[in-house]
Amino acid sequence: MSDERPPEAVSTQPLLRVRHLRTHIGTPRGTVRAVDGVSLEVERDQALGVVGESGSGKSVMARALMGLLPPRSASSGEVFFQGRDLLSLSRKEQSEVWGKQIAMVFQDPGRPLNPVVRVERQLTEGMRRQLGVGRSEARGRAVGLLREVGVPDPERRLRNYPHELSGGMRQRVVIAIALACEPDLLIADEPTTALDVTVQRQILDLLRRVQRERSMSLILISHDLAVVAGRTDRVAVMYAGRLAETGSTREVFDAPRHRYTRALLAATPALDHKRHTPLRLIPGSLPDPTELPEGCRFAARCAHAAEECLDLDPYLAPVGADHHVACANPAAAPTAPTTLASGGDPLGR
Amino acid sequence: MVLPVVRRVGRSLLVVLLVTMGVTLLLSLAPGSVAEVVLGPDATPETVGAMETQLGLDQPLWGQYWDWLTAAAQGDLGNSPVTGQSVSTAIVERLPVTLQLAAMALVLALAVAVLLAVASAVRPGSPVDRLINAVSSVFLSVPAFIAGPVLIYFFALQLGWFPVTGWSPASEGIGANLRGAVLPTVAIALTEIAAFHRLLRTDLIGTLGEDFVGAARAKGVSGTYVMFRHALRPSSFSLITLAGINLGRLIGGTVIVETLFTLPGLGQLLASAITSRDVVTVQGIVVFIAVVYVMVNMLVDLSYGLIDPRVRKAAKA
Amino acid sequence: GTALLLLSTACGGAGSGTSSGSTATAGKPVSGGTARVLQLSEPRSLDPALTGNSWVTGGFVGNALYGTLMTNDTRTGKVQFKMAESFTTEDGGRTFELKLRDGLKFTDGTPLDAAAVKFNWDRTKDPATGSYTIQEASLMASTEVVDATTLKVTMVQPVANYAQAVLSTTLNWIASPKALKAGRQAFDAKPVGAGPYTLKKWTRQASIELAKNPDYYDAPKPYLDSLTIRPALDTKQRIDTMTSGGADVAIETNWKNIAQATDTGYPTVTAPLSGGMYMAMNARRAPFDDVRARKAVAAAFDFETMKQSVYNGEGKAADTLFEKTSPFYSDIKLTQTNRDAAQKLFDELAADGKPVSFTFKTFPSTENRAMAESLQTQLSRFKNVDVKVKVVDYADNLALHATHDFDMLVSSANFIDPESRLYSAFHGESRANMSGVDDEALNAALLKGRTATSTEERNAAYKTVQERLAELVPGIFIGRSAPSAVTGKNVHGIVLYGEGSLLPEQLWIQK
Amino acid sequence: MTQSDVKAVPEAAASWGDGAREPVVPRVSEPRSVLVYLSYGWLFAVVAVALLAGVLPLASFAVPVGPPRQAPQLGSLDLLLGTDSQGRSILSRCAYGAQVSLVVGAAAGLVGAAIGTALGMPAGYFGKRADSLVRLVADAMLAFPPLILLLALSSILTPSVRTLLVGLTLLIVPSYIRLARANTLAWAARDFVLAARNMGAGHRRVLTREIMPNFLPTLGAYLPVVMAALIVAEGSLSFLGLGIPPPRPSWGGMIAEGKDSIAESPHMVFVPSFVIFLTVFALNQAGDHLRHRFDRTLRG
Amino acid sequence: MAGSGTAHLRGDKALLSVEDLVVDYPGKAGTVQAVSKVSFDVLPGETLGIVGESGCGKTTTGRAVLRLDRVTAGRIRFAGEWIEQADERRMRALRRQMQMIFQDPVASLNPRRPVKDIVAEGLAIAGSPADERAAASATVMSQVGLDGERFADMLPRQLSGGQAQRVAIARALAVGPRLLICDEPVSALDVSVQAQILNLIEDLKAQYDLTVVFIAHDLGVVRTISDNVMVMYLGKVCEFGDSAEVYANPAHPYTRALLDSVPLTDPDKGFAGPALEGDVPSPLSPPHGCRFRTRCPLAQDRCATEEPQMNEVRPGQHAACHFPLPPTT
Ligand SMILES: Nc1ncnc2c1ncn2[C@@H]1O[C@H](COP(=O)(O)OP(=O)(O)OP(=O)(O)O)[C@@H](O)[C@H]1O
Ligand SMILES: Nc1ncnc2c1ncn2[C@@H]1O[C@H](COP(=O)(O)OP(=O)(O)OP(=O)(O)O)[C@@H](O)[C@H]1O
Ligand SMILES: [Mg+2]
Ligand SMILES: [Mg+2]
Repeated sequence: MSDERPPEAVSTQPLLRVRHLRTHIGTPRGTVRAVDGVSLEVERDQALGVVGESGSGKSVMARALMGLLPPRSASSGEVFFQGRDLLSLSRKEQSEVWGKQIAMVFQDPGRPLNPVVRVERQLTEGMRRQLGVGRSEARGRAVGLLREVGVPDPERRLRNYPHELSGGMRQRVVIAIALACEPDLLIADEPTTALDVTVQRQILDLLRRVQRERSMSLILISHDLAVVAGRTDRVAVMYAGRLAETGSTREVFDAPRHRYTRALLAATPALDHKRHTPLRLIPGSLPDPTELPEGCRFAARCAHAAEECLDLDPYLAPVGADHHVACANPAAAPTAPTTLASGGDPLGR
Repeated sequence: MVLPVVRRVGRSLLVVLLVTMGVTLLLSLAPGSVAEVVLGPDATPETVGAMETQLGLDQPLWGQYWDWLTAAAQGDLGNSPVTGQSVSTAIVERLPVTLQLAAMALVLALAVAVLLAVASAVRPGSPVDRLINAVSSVFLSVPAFIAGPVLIYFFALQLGWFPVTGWSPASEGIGANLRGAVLPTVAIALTEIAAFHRLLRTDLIGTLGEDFVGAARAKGVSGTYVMFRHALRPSSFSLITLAGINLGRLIGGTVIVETLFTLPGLGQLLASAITSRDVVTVQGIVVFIAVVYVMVNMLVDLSYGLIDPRVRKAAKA
Repeated sequence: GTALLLLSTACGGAGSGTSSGSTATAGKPVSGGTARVLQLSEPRSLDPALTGNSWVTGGFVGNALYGTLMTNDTRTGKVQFKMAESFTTEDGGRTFELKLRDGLKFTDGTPLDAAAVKFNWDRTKDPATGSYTIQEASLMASTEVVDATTLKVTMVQPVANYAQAVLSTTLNWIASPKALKAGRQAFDAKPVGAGPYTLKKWTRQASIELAKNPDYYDAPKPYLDSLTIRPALDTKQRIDTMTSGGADVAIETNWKNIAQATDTGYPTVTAPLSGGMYMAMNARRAPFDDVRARKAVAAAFDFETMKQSVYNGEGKAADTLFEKTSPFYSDIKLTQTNRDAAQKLFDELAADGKPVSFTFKTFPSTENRAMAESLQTQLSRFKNVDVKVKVVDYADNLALHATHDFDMLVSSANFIDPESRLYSAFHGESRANMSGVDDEALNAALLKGRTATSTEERNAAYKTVQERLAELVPGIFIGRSAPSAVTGKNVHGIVLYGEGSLLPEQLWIQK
Repeated sequence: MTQSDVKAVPEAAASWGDGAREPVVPRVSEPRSVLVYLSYGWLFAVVAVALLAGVLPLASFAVPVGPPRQAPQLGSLDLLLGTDSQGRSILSRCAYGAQVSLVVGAAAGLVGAAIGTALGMPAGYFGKRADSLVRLVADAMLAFPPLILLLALSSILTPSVRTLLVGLTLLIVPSYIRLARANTLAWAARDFVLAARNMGAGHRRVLTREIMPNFLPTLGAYLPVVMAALIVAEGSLSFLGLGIPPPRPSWGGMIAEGKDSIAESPHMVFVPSFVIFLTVFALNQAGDHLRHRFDRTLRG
Repeated sequence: MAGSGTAHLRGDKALLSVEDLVVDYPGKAGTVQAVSKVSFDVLPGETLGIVGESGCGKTTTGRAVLRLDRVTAGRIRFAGEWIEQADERRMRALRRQMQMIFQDPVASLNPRRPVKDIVAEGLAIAGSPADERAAASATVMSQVGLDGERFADMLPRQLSGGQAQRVAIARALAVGPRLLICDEPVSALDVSVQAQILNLIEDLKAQYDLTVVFIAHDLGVVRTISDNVMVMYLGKVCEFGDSAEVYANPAHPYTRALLDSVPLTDPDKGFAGPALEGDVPSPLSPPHGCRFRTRCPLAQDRCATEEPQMNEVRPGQHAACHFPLPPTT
């Protein structure tokens, strides 16, 4: 399809271009269509947020990008990273990409760290294997990395085992490991879900900072819209294996057009929510990923679903300069852009 | 810091005490007495009685046990009335054989089991895995007393690589010693391989599903590296526990192989002591085995700390 | 030894015997070399009083350490003198005079004289010593040193052929009194005798290493420089070790192994023992207190079948008490298979309210179990008879000697000369009489055989014994024992005496 | 980087890529299913044969049907698998041997599991003293050389199926204590146990109704492996001469009987060995299969 | 912060009143004082929110109140009865009046029992007859919005997180409790389901006349549901007061820091205030004096030497701080 592309687009070729990515997982109950036709792009230096309910396929997508898939699963489509199709790489070529070009921070802190291996080795083994740096140099770099992610007393920490670190420290180490081989793209899959608010705050600040300082691209995945809101340039809202809405963060939060995005925002309890007043709900739950409905996948839960929504599967269509929505009947753009983005200042400042 | 160690040692002593008491009780219930064995079939009841008095067998059971215990506590395990040998000497004489056998079998079993388990766990359910599982089932269903003769038939009689029976101590040349030890070692190791493989395979598959394994792979390091440097160690808890228990059990539990290959080990000594009602010898060996067992288990507990810096609670076992 | 339990042959018990058989020697013996010898078991001690002098208990070690006073020819039973010059009686076995060679010395330098013999024999007789030879030793009332080389022995009752008892038991071995007095542990570490070999090292249950005694009286014997003796408990592994070249000599007793060795071309020497193993039936209690029950089981039993199942078709029947080679041989069949008669008897007993139902107590060894099972299987074809098999271990079995709490048991009576084993096995007053038959005629005949001096008288007496045994059926003879030595093709000088005891000093290896 | 030159969606946004290749997911079959069914089939057959041995047209296990050590041959059912050293039918002995081997395996396994659970569960649940005590007992049992136990037991009691059961049960009790204790510890820490306590449930109810049902399947899945080990162990005892008294056959005993004839009459060893192997293999397959199903329950 | 004191207690009218509660966990490395002299009370019909970072002792407090966990020291009064010493028998009866909902909905349901058994469990333990149980459980099932017929025979693993939490709530309601302690009932659920459960608890509270203690680490969640909030740090109470007041004018620097760390759904702002530095200190050796001083931007020397007590900073708002923040408005 590259021939269809206007010639000037070639010069601005994105760092990552995903086209029609599908990742299906075989289970005894049937094939789970966890990712089912996702197309997106990430430019250099850009932070993309991916949000969606639990089970919407965010993690599977992130892993599919790296080729780290569960057994009995398969992907199709294209994942072009710096001009190479990652899906068609051999195992060996894949592992050259891992760490060096794309690095990943997994959901849940601590679990990605091997409990029985010292921080030093976990930090340096990638460098030594991928970049071929020597032992002492790797150590030096490790100290630098820990310092960069804000770990105090890095020399001592290198000798620690993961359990000797607090949750926040562990997540910093995990990020340092991801940064070790100076990747061009960092995928952070719910990096703060299990952390306390205060620590979450620290980690989110850190991610944004290193992304900017290193001129790196970032995919930040979260089910919490607020986490993504202030830290990304663009947002993709996922629903049942597909993108429901995508666009610049500002537009999506200020003027969400997809009913699902709106509902999600409304259901988020805010600090200034009035006491004892019911929250707005999204009725029902995600469709069974083995038996996805015809038509719009959100139709069954959508208050504005029309007859046609049940048959017609809407494609992502542009609704603004940088704003696409997959909805046959998108919400009108609000006149006052801040009404729905309810993250006001709790203290009224 | 001192207290847990003291408690641990105390517990171990209690275990040893319980075991020796159990043995005394058990053997006292068995018919026949060592005096009859010593004096032979033609002995008269009078001479048997006289000898029993001399050996203190006419005392009440707890009295005998107490005498034995107080002497044992001072390091005197007594002399066997049957062989006249001091029990400690007898144990020390047999120990190298049994220890070498048990250790070699364990090392062999662990080495093979680790390789098999790794090969299995890489792709659970694959043909390789299924083949290995079948082989492991064969090993499980082949008792030592059948593995022994089969091994002898092929490797000693047909191929002539190893001697059929006999043991030459390591002091008389490592080569001959190892040659003699190979077949018995293999005969013992087969079952252990199967047990270890099953255990480690399950644990490895579990560990390979952990996030940190995926994370390690995502760093771009090779699969082999991940398997051996990341997955193996945290998967080896149950394996080490079982290996510890089995090492304890192999000391004194290899009687079948010792008989088949005519090896002068503890197992044979124990078996013959039991059948000749040589309680003194049995007690001595049992104490020894129990002490080895609790010590190995303490080492196993210590090794948890080595494997996992979090030093899991021993309670988890 | 204690290891006996895992081993095939049944009852301990002392034997008596007659003379030796030897291989056709190939050329002149050469000196030097080491022989690796496999035994069936290991002695529990090296103290001569505490071991046994038969193939089962490892007579070989005793012969090596202590030499022999005398030996016999396994065919004719004729006594040959070694360290003893003579052992004579003038009064029909009431007293004996033992004359020793001059200048015999133990390896610790003390003399092997009449006093030393007296010390050893008195010691064996002392119940406190716990010797398995006590029965034979107790036939002596007293011993008296006449001079340095002469010992006078007074018997409790006349035993004309006491020499046979002496040579086939541990009385044949004299150890240094000085060394014996040092205590058992010290003695086991450094046994002192005047035999052809001295102990170099004993690793229990592994090996006994012996070195040539340079001062042995009968130079240039022994021919071999050293011997390594190993016990090989497992029947199968014993022959496999031998045939795979893992040993030079194997003491063997299993008919199947002997056949296998012979088939593969290994020279084998077997002492033609009379008697054999028998299944003793306890006549003290039901069902075998009724002679009909004993006869019925005997008639139902077929040796050929048992031979097939236990020894793979090898073996030698013991249908007569004595071997054909024995001077006491006569063609009196002890038992004969007669299935119809057996069934009739079983039915008859059942009708009398005395059904033949009994328990066969057997050792845990494969061979013994197979024997018991074979009988059980054979009897399974008959009606009104029921056999249970119970495996008892060694100590348990010994206890039965005192308690007699059994119906059937495997025992043995092996001998070359019937003195003294036959008497102890079947005399009503003998403790070793397992079946407990106490028949006046039998007792009288046994006594007669013991005390009689002329061959004719003994012959007549033992003829009566055979008739009575055939009539009384105290046990069913399973087959002859086969004390044998299997040797490598280059091993020569195999001489057995007594109850299958192998002489070490004659062995030599062709280089 | 300005917001405007970043494209949200590639130009292909107007489709989900339906025309493109669908990923081909490897078929999820139960890979072992055939083997598992065969295994269950074999186990069923063995149990059936054991139960019906008396009814089947087989010769008695105690009576010779031909000359000893006949090789397997077609023609006569009794000689199908050959004869043993006493000329008895190996087929018949295998069939009757199944009774002993299965009873020993199943009964010792079950009783051991029951005792082990009864001791291990309170130990894990109540902790402290009870735990110390039970662990002490388990440790002592494990430190007790099994050989002594079995040899001594068979000296004290008449060797019989019952004696065997007592001995083998004692041998496996400590493993079950450990297993039950570890499982109880794990399950007792779950919130639903607290929830039950909070409903007013007493300890007994919590133990029997909440905790036990959850680890019984684990124990159950372990059972086939234990049974397999027990069947083999019974054979080792026969080798030491401590098996059940003849003429009753057991598979292990049959192997022990034949082991000296391995070179001349290999069928005497290999037939029962093969039967044990198939059974052990089938038990293991069944165990794995059961555990697998159980695990899935947990995973949800 | 990290203060003790009972100044904020409201006396006898409270349904539940906890005074100076202490829970120790002795361990190999030393003793963790998970809850250290915590006092609070809940008036009938009120909802008290408890918030704080992980490990601050929220769960331990909840469990201690129900005597499901050890109580090292302190007094607990429920409906006028001092229950910290009540025997097991009495507790069994009392517990039915005080029910708990757990954090992980699926883990709090026995995976081997069908939904209908789980819901009726409390009644079965109390020994009520089968038909009564069936009727009661059908009622509560419909109350929590589950179709009783459809779910009756399902196993917990067949339920989604939200459904499982509803079952857990139904189980608690079935025994007719007066007090409901919810230990982070929605932390494991995602936004849409979380909203459903929160609304449900609000509904049921009105219907069943419940008093609720609602534990959470998410300030937003607590805000919507609670009348009063209590903020905890390292086993101590920091602040207690009317939720509207506390959110609008936090008096304790820690409360303030928590509020500032909540991410906003506003792409421009990110956070409301500056970040709190550092990590929670080890509970094995908590800082002396005020436990929050190591991270407090306003800490002074006095904070290290003197432990602050709860005192009223504004009407209806108590804080344990030597230097409470002034109201912002
Ligand atoms: N290994 C697997 N086997 C089978 N199904 C899977 C597997 N991993 C994920 N799925 C299914 O794929 C779908 C997407 O899962 P995914 O983990 O990507 O969701 P998510 O958006 O990351 O949710 P969460 O917020 O809970 O992390 C879900 O329906 C899930 O059940
Ligand atoms: N059973 C226990 N044994 C030892 N320490 C415990 C135990 N339970 C809790 N703790 C410790 O007590 C402290 C308080 O734990 P608690 O679970 O009450 O915290 P929490 O506020 O509920 O945290 P979270 O938000 O993570 O649930 C922690 O330091 C914890 O490590
Ligand atoms: Mg995810
Ligand atoms: Mg908690």
